[in-house]
Amino acid sequence: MDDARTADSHGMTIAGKTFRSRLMIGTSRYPNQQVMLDALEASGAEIVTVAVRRVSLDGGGAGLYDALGDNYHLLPNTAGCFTARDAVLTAQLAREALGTNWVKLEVIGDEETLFPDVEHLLDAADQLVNDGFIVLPYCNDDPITCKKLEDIGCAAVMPLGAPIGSGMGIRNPYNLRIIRDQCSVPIIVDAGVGTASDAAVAMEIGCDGILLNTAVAGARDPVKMARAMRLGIEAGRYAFEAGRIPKRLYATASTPEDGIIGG
Amino acid sequence: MDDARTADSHGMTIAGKTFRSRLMIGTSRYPNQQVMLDALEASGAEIVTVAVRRVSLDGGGAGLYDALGDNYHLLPNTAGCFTARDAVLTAQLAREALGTNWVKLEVIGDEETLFPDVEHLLDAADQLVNDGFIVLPYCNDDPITCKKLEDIGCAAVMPLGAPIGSGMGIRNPYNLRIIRDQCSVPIIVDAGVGTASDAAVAMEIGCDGILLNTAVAGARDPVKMARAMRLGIEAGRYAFEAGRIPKRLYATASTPEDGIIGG
Amino acid sequence: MDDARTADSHGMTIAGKTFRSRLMIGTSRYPNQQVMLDALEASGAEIVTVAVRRVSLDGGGAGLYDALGDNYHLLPNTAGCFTARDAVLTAQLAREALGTNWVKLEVIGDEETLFPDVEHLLDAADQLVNDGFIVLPYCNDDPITCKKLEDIGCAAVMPLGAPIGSGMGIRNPYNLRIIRDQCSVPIIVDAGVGTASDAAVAMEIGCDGILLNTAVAGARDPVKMARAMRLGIEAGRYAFEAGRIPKRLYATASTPEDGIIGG
Amino acid sequence: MDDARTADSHGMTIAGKTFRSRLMIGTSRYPNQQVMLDALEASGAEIVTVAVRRVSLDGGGAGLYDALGDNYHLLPNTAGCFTARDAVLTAQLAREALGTNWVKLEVIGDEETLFPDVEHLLDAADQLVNDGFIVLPYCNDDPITCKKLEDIGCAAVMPLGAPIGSGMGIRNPYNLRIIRDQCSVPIIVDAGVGTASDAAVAMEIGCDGILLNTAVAGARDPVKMARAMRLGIEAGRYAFEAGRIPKRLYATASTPEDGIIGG
Amino acid sequence: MNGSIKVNGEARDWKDQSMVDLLGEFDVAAGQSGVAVALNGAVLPRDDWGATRLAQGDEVEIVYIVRGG
Amino acid sequence: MNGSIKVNGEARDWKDQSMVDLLGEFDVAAGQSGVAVALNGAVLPRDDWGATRLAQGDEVEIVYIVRGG
Amino acid sequence: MNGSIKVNGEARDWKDQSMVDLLGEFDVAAGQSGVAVALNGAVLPRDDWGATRLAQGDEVEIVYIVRGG
Amino acid sequence: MNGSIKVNGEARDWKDQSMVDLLGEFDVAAGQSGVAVALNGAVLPRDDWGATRLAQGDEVEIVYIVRGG
Repeated sequence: MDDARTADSHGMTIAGKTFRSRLMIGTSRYPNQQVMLDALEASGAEIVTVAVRRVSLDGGGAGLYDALGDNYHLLPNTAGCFTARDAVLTAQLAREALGTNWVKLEVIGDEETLFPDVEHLLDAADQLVNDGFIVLPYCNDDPITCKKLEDIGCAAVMPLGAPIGSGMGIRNPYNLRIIRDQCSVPIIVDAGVGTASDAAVAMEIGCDGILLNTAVAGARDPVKMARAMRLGIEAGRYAFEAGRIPKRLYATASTPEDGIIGG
Repeated sequence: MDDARTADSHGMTIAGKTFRSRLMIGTSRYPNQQVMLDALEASGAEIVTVAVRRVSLDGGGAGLYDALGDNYHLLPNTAGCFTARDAVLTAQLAREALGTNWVKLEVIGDEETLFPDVEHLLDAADQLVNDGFIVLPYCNDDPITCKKLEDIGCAAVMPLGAPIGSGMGIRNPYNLRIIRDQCSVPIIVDAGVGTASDAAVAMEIGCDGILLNTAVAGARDPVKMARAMRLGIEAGRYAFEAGRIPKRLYATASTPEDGIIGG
Repeated sequence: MDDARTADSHGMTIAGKTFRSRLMIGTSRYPNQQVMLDALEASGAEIVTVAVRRVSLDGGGAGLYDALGDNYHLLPNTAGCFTARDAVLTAQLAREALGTNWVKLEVIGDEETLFPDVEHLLDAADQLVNDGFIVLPYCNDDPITCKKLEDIGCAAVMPLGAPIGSGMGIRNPYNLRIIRDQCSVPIIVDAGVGTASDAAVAMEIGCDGILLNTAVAGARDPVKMARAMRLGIEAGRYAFEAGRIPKRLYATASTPEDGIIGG
Repeated sequence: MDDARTADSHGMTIAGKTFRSRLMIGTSRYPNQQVMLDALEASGAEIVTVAVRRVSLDGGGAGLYDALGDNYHLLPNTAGCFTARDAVLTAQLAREALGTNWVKLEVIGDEETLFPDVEHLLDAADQLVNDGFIVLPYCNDDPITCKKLEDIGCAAVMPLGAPIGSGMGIRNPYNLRIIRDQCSVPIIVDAGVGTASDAAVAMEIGCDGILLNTAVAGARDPVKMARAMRLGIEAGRYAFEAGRIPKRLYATASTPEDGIIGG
Repeated sequence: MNGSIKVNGEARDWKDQSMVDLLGEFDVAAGQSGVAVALNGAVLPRDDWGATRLAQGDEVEIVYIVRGG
Repeated sequence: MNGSIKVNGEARDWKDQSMVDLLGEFDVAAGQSGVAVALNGAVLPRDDWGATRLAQGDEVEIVYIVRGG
Repeated sequence: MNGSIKVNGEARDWKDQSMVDLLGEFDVAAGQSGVAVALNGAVLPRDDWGATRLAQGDEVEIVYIVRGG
Repeated sequence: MNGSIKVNGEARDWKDQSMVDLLGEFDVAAGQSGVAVALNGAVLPRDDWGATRLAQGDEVEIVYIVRGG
């Protein structure tokens, strides 16, 4: 795919850093660690997300950092935080633990939908930007909220396509198109992607990247699905850059019609 | 992509012949011949479609055969035929001209929609199968018609996703799924694909391949769109083989929830 | 609703006969006969469909005719016929039994999908039209087939919205719109309607009527659903006649913006 | 329709007040005042929305109140306000002008999309509830925001189906269903409805009412579209109460299959 | 005289009966509406029921109206 | 006495008028329904219109009901 | 000898020519690939082009491969 | 000296230990990467772990990197 990749004139640039892959992938819920490592490699992703959790009294846990730290940009999230206060402290601990000032900011409003709490999200984003973080906020597909996050100084916006882990795809492509029109920072569709065509659709709208986890980790064959996602994102991006034909209700012949036998 | 391709356990096998690429692409309506040649190469297709037309008194026309004959399997179509009689003669002339007994059978019922005439199509398919042809019929997405074409002995069925050149994508995925359930010959979605995600959707339903032309030839950058289609088909096929996660209305956390700070 | 009905400038005219209601409703699969009678009345339908079956040795069966004959136009169908021959004889027996030359022509191609067999359907329609029948053919949403049925002399075409009893609604509104453009006989959407909005959608496309059964008979409250369907059809028809606003991606203020406080 | 209406066991109850009609309709952008009055009557609505604006130096403006005050519940909106401060003062002025403590609260975040500013909306709603208002907030389809508005004490939530005046219908029915599950106050779909089937769809999801304006005022025949909307809402509500059949990919025969001729 | 006829696809003794006799066995009255009869693949108008005697090997279809969609 | 007041965002001469006087200039009758007034950012109940004299620098909003969605 | 033949739907003088002669007029070489010929509604294999003489009233179709979808 | 501290939300005996001592009980080595510590709601940089002695009532959070989405 190298020829293809280089042919992608843009790449994905966030906070001045350029990545060849437009996919960010999570590390959770794989059948086992080897499948995870194989899937991450097949996905072509350079950025993988991790979480921070309290050390349990029975110790353990250094393993993940050692397994991934050398090969990937580890992007810590603040999953599970319901308040700006918890999210900010979690981000600061993650920065200390990983030595990175990048954070995937999640402030959840409800355990059933895992939709973000917009008020707390904006508050936390503001605090973290002022504290020197590169903030990548998981948000809903509300254009107003996305614009505010951009104005606060977030390095990208990460609207959901559908609830986390739902696999429902891009439920409202219209809002994503409006966000694309109104925001100049990169748009990463976070959550909702269930299969390769969902990822392609997001890219064809003009989004810059995709963050996913369950769709790959929960597939019957995670490694094959990881490859499918990588290809789907590349396909959608090329289609976006290539400029598709307009949609028509009626047909237009592809084969010229002069000189037909019996014609 | 070689590793990827070999990882595709199936490939596409029609009439006992296996092709690495699941894409068949047309040769019409490109800005110029060089763009066509570059797009065909970028598409990865091994089968390209051509038409047969009356020689015009001002001669010319041998060019296409020379340009493509050595590198691609040329699949002649019967585009523009409105009767079984014209389609059969056109197929026989194509066989003589190209020395191939494969034919993309088109019998059109209406110039505005270019939808097939099912009665004439079944008649022509029957005559050509009995005359020793490998018949690939362009048909509508009617499961009954597809099953009849299979029973007649067609080597594949090629239901339309939407009118030729409309770029409307897969208008009725439900019918394609029913056809997938009921037919055992390969299913090639012919017509309607407008962008890469359309191709991916068709493959995720379980179709075996895609035939397209206008979506690539008419794109602002045909070569880039050709690459997008190649990747979209591979992405959709891998996703189909990988076994996607089920769709849910509500969320399921990807990050485990124990040990959350303040939790 | 009388004011409303008379306000409907068109009504539904088939074979020169005008009906106030655009709904045709089936008589099968209701919890019991009283619920059926109440649902038929609530639906406002003037045409109800019935079938003809062999008299069983244990007699019975005169009941239905007595219960409905006086209040409704009984439209016999040829449900369950798989050949033109069976369908024609069934139609002729129905004509003798009911003294009507109207028939809902069904020639089924497959028991799983209950999709029509287009070849046999066209053959049977031709025979019955020549035998003096008013033929209302249940067909698929293929514009070519619908046009042929019109040319044969059918009094209407009745394309399916989705498989019989599936409740999937109008799966391919694009084809219905094309059929609307190309046919001048009334278009009755037969099969697929699952709820009131499905019926409204069909009418908004410009279809002339709806034929349904399972959606009402199988609802938790068939009488209430019958009323819902009646209203949904009227709503969709008025909306079609009223001329809807165009769709826009962006907003247009409904409230004028001059004189806003603080503005 | 009286029998029908009384058959609707619920009606729409907001803040302890019950309305027979589930439709709220705006008064803006009609061709002229008589068409507006005829459309309002045809719609069956009991609640109509109005705005408050600065008196222009050339006087005038008492007309509307006189024309509508006796026959409808006038619901003032805060359209055009971009801050909580302006919205609160506008609501207080409307209360003084109309002698009602009901308000349709709008706090806009962007002139192009007219999407709400969630932060300011929540702030204004809180102030107005504490000031004794019955607050009906126009909000986005974010379940978290809707729940917060309910917890603040709003008498209903009014999520948008699509941008105001876009006529795009219900873009994300999934979110509305989640809001339906999570909120116990009435849900009024405000904005986006373009035609009768859109209104029916919203009601079938289980929403309690619809607020619209442009779809009627901008139709080619506003009076007929007003009737269509009234019927569409009733149709959708009855369908919701009737309990629709489940959706199936395959068919189920409506006509019993025993006793078929030749069977 | 021992032959047979076929009624609605099932064999039955031939008793040199008239169509009206046969219909009576199915509780179908002469000229009853909502019912129709086919004799050897062709519709037999109700006015001809009385005058019609059945012959050995005749195939009869007796149908009536039932619920349908 | 040459000062000014602000009415609906626009400067106007201050003539020591009462609110009722000012409203009259806008064809608004005393206590007219469908109209409301704010004085310096707070609603002024219609019952107080008569008793209210305007002071230099006062900011007045006079609004009425119009069509809206 | 004044008759005519029909080539690709258009009348042409008959000159008692061979098929190869006729094809020459269309710049088609003997046995050229990518081209096919039908004589009176049936395909004429390229090997028979040389041996075939045209008769008055013959209908000939000469086709070649073009771009198609 | 019988007081207590709180570690990851759970009470624990206070033994006048250093942070490094405490971390040792969780198999966390001094300066180990992938781990972070908060003391009374503020991050404690790894360089300060050694010099930090715990006081009665201190609240400590010890976190590490785990799989996440």
